[in-house]
Amino acid sequence: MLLIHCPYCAEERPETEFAHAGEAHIERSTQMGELTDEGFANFFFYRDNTKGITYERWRHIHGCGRFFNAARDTVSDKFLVTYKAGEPKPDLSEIDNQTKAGAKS
Amino acid sequence: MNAPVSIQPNRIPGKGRLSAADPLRFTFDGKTLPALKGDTVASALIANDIHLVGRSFKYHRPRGIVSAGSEEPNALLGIQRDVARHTPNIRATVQEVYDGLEATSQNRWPSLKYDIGEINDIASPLLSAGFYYKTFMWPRKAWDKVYEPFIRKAAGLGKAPVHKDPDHYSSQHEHCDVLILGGGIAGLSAALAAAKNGARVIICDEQATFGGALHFDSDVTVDGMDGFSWAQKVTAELAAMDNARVLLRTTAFGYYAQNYVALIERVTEHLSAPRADLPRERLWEVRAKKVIIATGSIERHMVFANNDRPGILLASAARTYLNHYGVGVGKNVGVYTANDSAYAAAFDLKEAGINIPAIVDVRDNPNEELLAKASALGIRVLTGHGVMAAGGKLRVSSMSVAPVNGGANEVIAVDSIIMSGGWTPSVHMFSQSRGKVTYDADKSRFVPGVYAQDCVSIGACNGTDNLSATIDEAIAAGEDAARAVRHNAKQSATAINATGGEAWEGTLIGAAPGAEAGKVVKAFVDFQNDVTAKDIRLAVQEGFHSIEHVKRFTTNGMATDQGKLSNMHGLAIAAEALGKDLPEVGLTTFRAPYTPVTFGALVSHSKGTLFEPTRKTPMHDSEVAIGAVFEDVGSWKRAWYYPKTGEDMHAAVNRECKTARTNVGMFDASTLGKIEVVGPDAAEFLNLIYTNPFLKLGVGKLRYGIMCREDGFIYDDGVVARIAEDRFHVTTTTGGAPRVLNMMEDYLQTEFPHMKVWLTSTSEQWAVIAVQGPKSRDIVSPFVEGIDLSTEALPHMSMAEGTICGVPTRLMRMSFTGEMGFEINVPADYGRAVWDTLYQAVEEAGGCAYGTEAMHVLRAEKGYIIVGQDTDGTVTPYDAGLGWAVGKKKTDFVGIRGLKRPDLVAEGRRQLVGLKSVDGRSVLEEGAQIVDDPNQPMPMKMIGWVSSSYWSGNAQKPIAMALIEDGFNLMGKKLYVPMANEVIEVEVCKAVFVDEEGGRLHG
Amino acid sequence: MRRFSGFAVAREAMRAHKGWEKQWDNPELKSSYDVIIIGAGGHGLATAYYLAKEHGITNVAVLEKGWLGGGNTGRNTTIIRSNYLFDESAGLYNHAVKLWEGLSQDLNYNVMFSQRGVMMMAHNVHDVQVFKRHVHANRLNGVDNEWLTPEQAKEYCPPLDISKSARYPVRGAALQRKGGTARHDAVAWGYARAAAARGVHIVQNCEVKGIRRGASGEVTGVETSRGFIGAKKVGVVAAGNTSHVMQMADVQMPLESYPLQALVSEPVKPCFPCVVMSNTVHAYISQSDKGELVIGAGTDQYTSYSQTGGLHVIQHTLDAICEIFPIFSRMKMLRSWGGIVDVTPDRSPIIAQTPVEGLYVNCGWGTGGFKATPGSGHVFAHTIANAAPHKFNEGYTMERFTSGRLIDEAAAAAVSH
Amino acid sequence: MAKPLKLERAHPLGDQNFGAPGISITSVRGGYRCSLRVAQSDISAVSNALGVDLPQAPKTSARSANRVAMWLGPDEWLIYDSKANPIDDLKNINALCSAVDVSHRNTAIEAKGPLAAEVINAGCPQDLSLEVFPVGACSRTILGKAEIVLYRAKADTFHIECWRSFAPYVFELLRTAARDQSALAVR
Ligand SMILES: Cc1cc2nc3c(=O)[nH]c(=O)nc-3n(C[C@H](O)[C@H](O)[C@H](O)COP(=O)(O)OP(=O)(O)OC[C@H]3O[C@@H](n4cnc5c(N)ncnc54)[C@H](O)[C@@H]3O)c2cc1C
Ligand SMILES: NC(=O)c1ccc[n+]([C@@H]2O[C@H](COP(=O)([O-])OP(=O)(O)OC[C@H]3O[C@@H](n4cnc5c(N)ncnc54)[C@H](O)[C@@H]3O)[C@@H](O)[C@H]2O)c1
Ligand SMILES: Cc1cc2nc3c(=O)[nH]c(=O)nc-3n(C[C@H](O)[C@H](O)[C@H](O)COP(=O)(O)O)c2cc1C
Ligand SMILES: [Zn+2]
Repeated sequence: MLLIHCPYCAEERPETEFAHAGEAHIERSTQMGELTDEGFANFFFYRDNTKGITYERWRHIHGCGRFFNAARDTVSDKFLVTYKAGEPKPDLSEIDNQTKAGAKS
Repeated sequence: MNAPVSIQPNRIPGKGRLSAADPLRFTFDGKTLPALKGDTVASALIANDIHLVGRSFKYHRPRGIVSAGSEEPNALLGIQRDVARHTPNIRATVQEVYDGLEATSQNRWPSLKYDIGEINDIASPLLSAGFYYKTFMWPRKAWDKVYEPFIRKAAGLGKAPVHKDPDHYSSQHEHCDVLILGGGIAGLSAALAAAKNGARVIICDEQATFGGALHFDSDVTVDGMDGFSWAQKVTAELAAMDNARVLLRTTAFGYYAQNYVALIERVTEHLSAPRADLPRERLWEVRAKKVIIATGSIERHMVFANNDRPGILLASAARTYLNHYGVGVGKNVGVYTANDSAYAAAFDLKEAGINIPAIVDVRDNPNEELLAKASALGIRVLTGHGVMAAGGKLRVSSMSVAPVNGGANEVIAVDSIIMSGGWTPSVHMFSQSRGKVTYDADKSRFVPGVYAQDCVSIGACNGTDNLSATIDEAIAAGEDAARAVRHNAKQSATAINATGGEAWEGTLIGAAPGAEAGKVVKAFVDFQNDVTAKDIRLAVQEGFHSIEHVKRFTTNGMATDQGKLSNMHGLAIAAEALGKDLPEVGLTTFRAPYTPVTFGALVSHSKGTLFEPTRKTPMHDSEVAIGAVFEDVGSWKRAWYYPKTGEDMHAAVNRECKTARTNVGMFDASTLGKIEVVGPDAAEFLNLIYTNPFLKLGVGKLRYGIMCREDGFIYDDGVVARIAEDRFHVTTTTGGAPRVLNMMEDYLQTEFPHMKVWLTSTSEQWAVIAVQGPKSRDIVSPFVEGIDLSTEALPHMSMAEGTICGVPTRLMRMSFTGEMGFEINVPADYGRAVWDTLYQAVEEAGGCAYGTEAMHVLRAEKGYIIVGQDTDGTVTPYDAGLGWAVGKKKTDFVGIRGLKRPDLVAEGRRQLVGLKSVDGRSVLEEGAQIVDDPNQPMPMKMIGWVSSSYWSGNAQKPIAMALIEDGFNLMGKKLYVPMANEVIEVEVCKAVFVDEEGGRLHG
Repeated sequence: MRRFSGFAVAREAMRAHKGWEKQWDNPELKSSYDVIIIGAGGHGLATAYYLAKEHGITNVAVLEKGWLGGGNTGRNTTIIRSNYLFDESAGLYNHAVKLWEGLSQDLNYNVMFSQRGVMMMAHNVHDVQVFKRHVHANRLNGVDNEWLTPEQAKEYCPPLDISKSARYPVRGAALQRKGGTARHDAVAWGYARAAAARGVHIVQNCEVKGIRRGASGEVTGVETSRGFIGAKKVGVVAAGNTSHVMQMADVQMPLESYPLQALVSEPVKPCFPCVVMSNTVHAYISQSDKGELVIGAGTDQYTSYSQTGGLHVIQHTLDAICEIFPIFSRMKMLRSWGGIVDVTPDRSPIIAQTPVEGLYVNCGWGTGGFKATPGSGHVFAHTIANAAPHKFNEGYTMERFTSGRLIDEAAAAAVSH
Repeated sequence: MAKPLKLERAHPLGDQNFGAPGISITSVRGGYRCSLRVAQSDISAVSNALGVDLPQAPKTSARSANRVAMWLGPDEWLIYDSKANPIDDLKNINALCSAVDVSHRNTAIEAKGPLAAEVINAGCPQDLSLEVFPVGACSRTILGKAEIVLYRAKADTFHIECWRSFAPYVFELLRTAARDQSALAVR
């Protein structure tokens, strides 16, 4: 069971309070009706499915109820950072190093 | 019950820590035997000079006890408290004896001593690793009938329980600063250091007493007392501290992400008459800020011919039996070793009066001091020698010894052999945490290398051999962990002084002399799965070069001990055969659980009524009282139908349907999802969520709405009521309630965050009573205040607030039956009382309550769809004949684009239509498939399927709805429903079977 | 290749098994092949085998980053069935079942295909409707699947609790008698051995790290941990890693990869005669030839390539198992593990050419592709050899996500595996 | 005409309670609740109307007389009042907010005694030590397979809110855990 930092509750909480909500930063067009078939398929079906650092959405569904975003390494399942919905992708260069430093040998 | 100790032939007076004053009895294969309190079944059996305890998996070879701990591969027994409390495959070395315990040996027939299956041992040349992949293929049919049943019969060890488990289990989430796995000297020292520095500490050990190696290591003194006593003192000290929790008989079995560690505590399995309220086991789900791994090390066996004979055990085990349990493993004990620790064991045994005919050491130059001590004790040591084979069958009787470099054999009579191939650090938990081990070539072992989580390994599991180094490492780990978490706590230094415990040198991994490549002997690597050194070599010979392949081809390490003894040996033999270094070949993956864990404990409370919440409406008990039969809908129980005496379902449903159409019916609709949508932008929001237009819906009006996903397929439907300009009461399907709310929240929070709207689930705030039928208004109106129920004031699809029976209501004029009707929402705590009041009136008027089945029939008579029954995730609003509900002028709504995709606008999609049976009698089966030509060959081209089908009492004929290719254009067409025994002819029609004009709705 | 048989075993038993040869070689890598298959799982190996056997294309390499069969093929609960609803699925999976029936003989390797029957439990009215829809469609598609009453279900599987008081009482079951299980490892090994015998190179510990493309975008070969290898046709059969591999050719996929866990109990004497699945309570169980209960859990909720998952997922599964089989409460979990399953939006696979010339992909089997192994390899080999689909995989394109012509069994039934 | 009925609120659990050494589990009858959503700009206006300052820090609550305002999310509160319906104070308020009466949607159970936290931890994965979950702390979370709102009224007293149809499950889980924990504590 993962431990997830909710940026709204400002606390780490157990995974079972959360619902994963797919890849983040996929914007719904404001001109939805105008999308091409390919454009729609890209929006709705195609995913990066990154092996490595992925940006994803979570909802603290059994907590504060908020949707938020996370950067997580899908190989180690480690969270690098979580941030509020609507905020831009964070700069991971620093965070990344910190987490790496955390792993001692 | 007072069996004299003297009849336990191997119990040595004055040795061990058990008291002769606490005698117990247990049975083994029906024979009653004496034991002492604190014994394990294994120590008690050995005390009674019983080594033969089971038969092996494949060859049915006689097997004895090998170890004194959870690494035991052989001594697996069935343990039975009573008929329903039978548990297979229990390790005798872990199970404590309680008075009256019943143990039985496994995998033998007719008896342990004479086992028919032994034929497999003779046939063993045929049964080499993976032999079954190569044979049993002809004739093909024989596999199902002959070969497989034969293989299966041979499979398995113990017998699965056949009764429902009468015990209960408990589980608990727990948090701490520092979790310490293992309570040997390392774990205890770390725990003390951490706890003294203010940390919330949990320490667990799988054994019944703390101390780890101190159970046997009589050379160690700590703080002036013998090691084991010190361990008990520290345990008591910790237990008395507020910030420390001490868990005995508690195995850490799983190390998951972010320091989430699962522990299993055995609560009652050592008690002879446990209190009924005590759970049998308790699962601890611990989230720790820091984890200290102090799991020690495990001694390895020696891989030589017939090393599996009963009476052959690990040296440290023999020492544990002696020093802790006061039991000698034999009277004449041979020693076979590559490591110093077996000397210590031999010395202890010798000093306890047991004859040691020889220590056979494969090494040429063992430690001088040890040799000197051996000679002082009069023990013969054969260095540079190996045991070429053990003699005896049901019990070892001799060892055949020869120089490693060749030479004559000497046969030495023994009644037991103790052995040590060195020690394997227990890196299981570390590896489970996804840490990477590194290879310590000097000592041929893997030790923790790169950490992946916030944990640290100390003591023997970290490859730290020296006792004082262990203690230093442990104290530092405890203090560091505490200080990292508790910056402000008062600091307190811990000092522990120990003597003894010099590092044991020497190691042998892989086959011992005499079992090398080319030797046709049975030298077991994995006892339980009957894997020999030769099997491993055969795997390599056949091209299985990855250690993971070797494991799977030979099953080495796949038994219930998960290779605690065998993995390193298997690896070394494979590496040798491959001509590679050990680390190049690598270890197989460590996985949870560390030792097998009871399903029931993992399930814990989640069984019976707690398996899942059972949701009931406020009116449930009243419905029970009038005889309702219930169906499961999601997690809800819904009244399905209300049979009167003598009625079957069909009769009850017919009556209910008829009554609702001709008189009045009452229906519990409380399970519908409800969402209150509030805010200045509420209408605009709903306009985006539903396909329908919502901006112009007047206050007090209702509208049926369809909701799609972006892909254009129907997701849910329901009725939306506008309570005020900025407030809507939205209903969803019963099953759809949570996902619809989630989807709305998603759009609101992430796509349309500018909108000023809030969503609140009110599903359970309101109990909902539908009163439907020509008399519905007459029934309801006497109880209503503040609402004019006339059609003029409250027409179909409108609502008003007022009171009913004196409690507030949102009263909606609407219908899912096609009759005039009302859906009465009242605050849920009043639901039952209002229901009861109305029900009395309904009954007096000759009406009745109807259930979900009648509701389904009534709505089908009108062609109203049920999302999830007449639609699945492949049906668009257009397919369902609900194109009118899609706002054509809207520039956006969820699903707008998906609906326009080529396949969704293509000709010939399956469309929802009505079906009549041409014979006027046949009620189609729901799910039945429809074809154009019933005489075509298989596979047939199916053009549709029946989604809903009922006998309609009101229409006096069968009615059905179906999704059929191009259905809207097939009105009047004859199609066919081929059943297993007949073909039913049907005709496509409009999906309205009663009151096509809809006049009845308006009363 | 020396044939396996009872006689061969007996002969070898007489001479300490000295005569067994390698089941497959570790061949010298060539600089190029006609076809490269990425991924030596069951599907990739089967593809190579059928390329050689059915299409005479033997200059084939199967490149595997780890050890062959170590992906989902080596970690699945081995349930085999074909009682799917849609024509496309029924066609494909039933094709596979027919191949399974002769597979041991065809490969000369006993894959222990055990047609012990797969029973899917219906726990509520909706389940009954859905399953009956399957039974009817299957009958007209020539796929065996029959409806059982609760009593008949209990007779077929005695440990089942059919008491009315259960939280979700059993309302019946759909039984496919031809369904069952097979020994997962033997499937990979059998295909590897048979393919190798026909000249296919199986190259383990060889990770594909790039896909090289020519001037007009066509595939020219792959970069690997052992250097560049040329090929005009490359088939990606990398299961959970498909998105990652396809990214190397700049192709984004409609896939997400999730952890899927499974577990085995300690081995016990035979006590469970068939395969039981329950989608309502989420449980899958059978007993292996060795005696363990093999139990499948659900996917974890987040995407991951870690081959592990959370304990709570395992717990939920065991809740369900003990709910339908209360007698198993005292049994013990011996080992648990995870795989990485690649899931398409409609839960059906993609077996098709890609927009990149010469690049083919076979993926998206999600939680249920083991059962398809022979069929999948067979039609994929056909697709690669002819640059055109076999009739059984015509619908399994990527384009369906643009056109909307999905094959959505899950939407139609909420059934996995 | 309406019959003059005097309907009583029916508690979904009736009168259940359970006690064992160290722990009691009691169903809490009646009570009023309001699910409150308020725009940042209007928090003080709504606080004034309610007579309790809406707390703005996660996991905190504010209390006045019979009324507790629990922070559930950044713009969400659960107002619980044992005597009067808070919705009545918000009926005519002119503020950007959503106040929805959920008095009957939720029901409450009280867990009291030195073992209370451990009993709740049988199903709740949060850290309930006083340090991390002090008196006055509140949170929406889960208990086994149900969602609850947990509020620590005193060091040894928790007020647990759940939706009414989950109440039998929640109560039974707490009762079972109470039996176990109590038995384990006096081993
Ligand atoms: C726990 C679990 C239970 C399941 N239960 C069932 C079941 O009961 N019934 C059923 O039908 N199905 C089941 N499945 C699904 C089934 O296992 C898979 O669909 C099937 O095995 C996929 O086979 P494959 O050959 O495509 O993939 P895999 O066996 O995963 O093979 C893919 C191979 O590609 C290799 N690879 C990946 N990337 C590279 C690269 N860059 N270079 C080289 N090689 C690479 C991998 O190492 C791997 O060996 C289950 C899956 C899991 C995880
Ligand atoms: N001198 C040497 O070369 C040498 C070699 C090996 C052992 N030893 C002796 O071993 C001891 C080392 O101390 P230590 O504390 O590191 O190890 P230890 O073996 O004394 O203690 C480890 C403890 O961890 C427990 N344990 C292991 N896995 C567990 C799990 N998953 N869950 C719960 N409990 C688990 C064991 O029951 C054991 O009590 C010393 O007493 C030392 O003398 C010495
Ligand atoms: C059908 C099946 C049966 C298995 N039976 C056993 C078993 O009896 N003992 C065992 O240790 N592992 C068993 N395993 C699990 C494997 O040991 C291993 O965990 C799995 O192949 C995944 O590999 P990994 O754990 O090395 O990642 C079995 C796996 C499968 C798929
Ligand atoms: Zn939160």
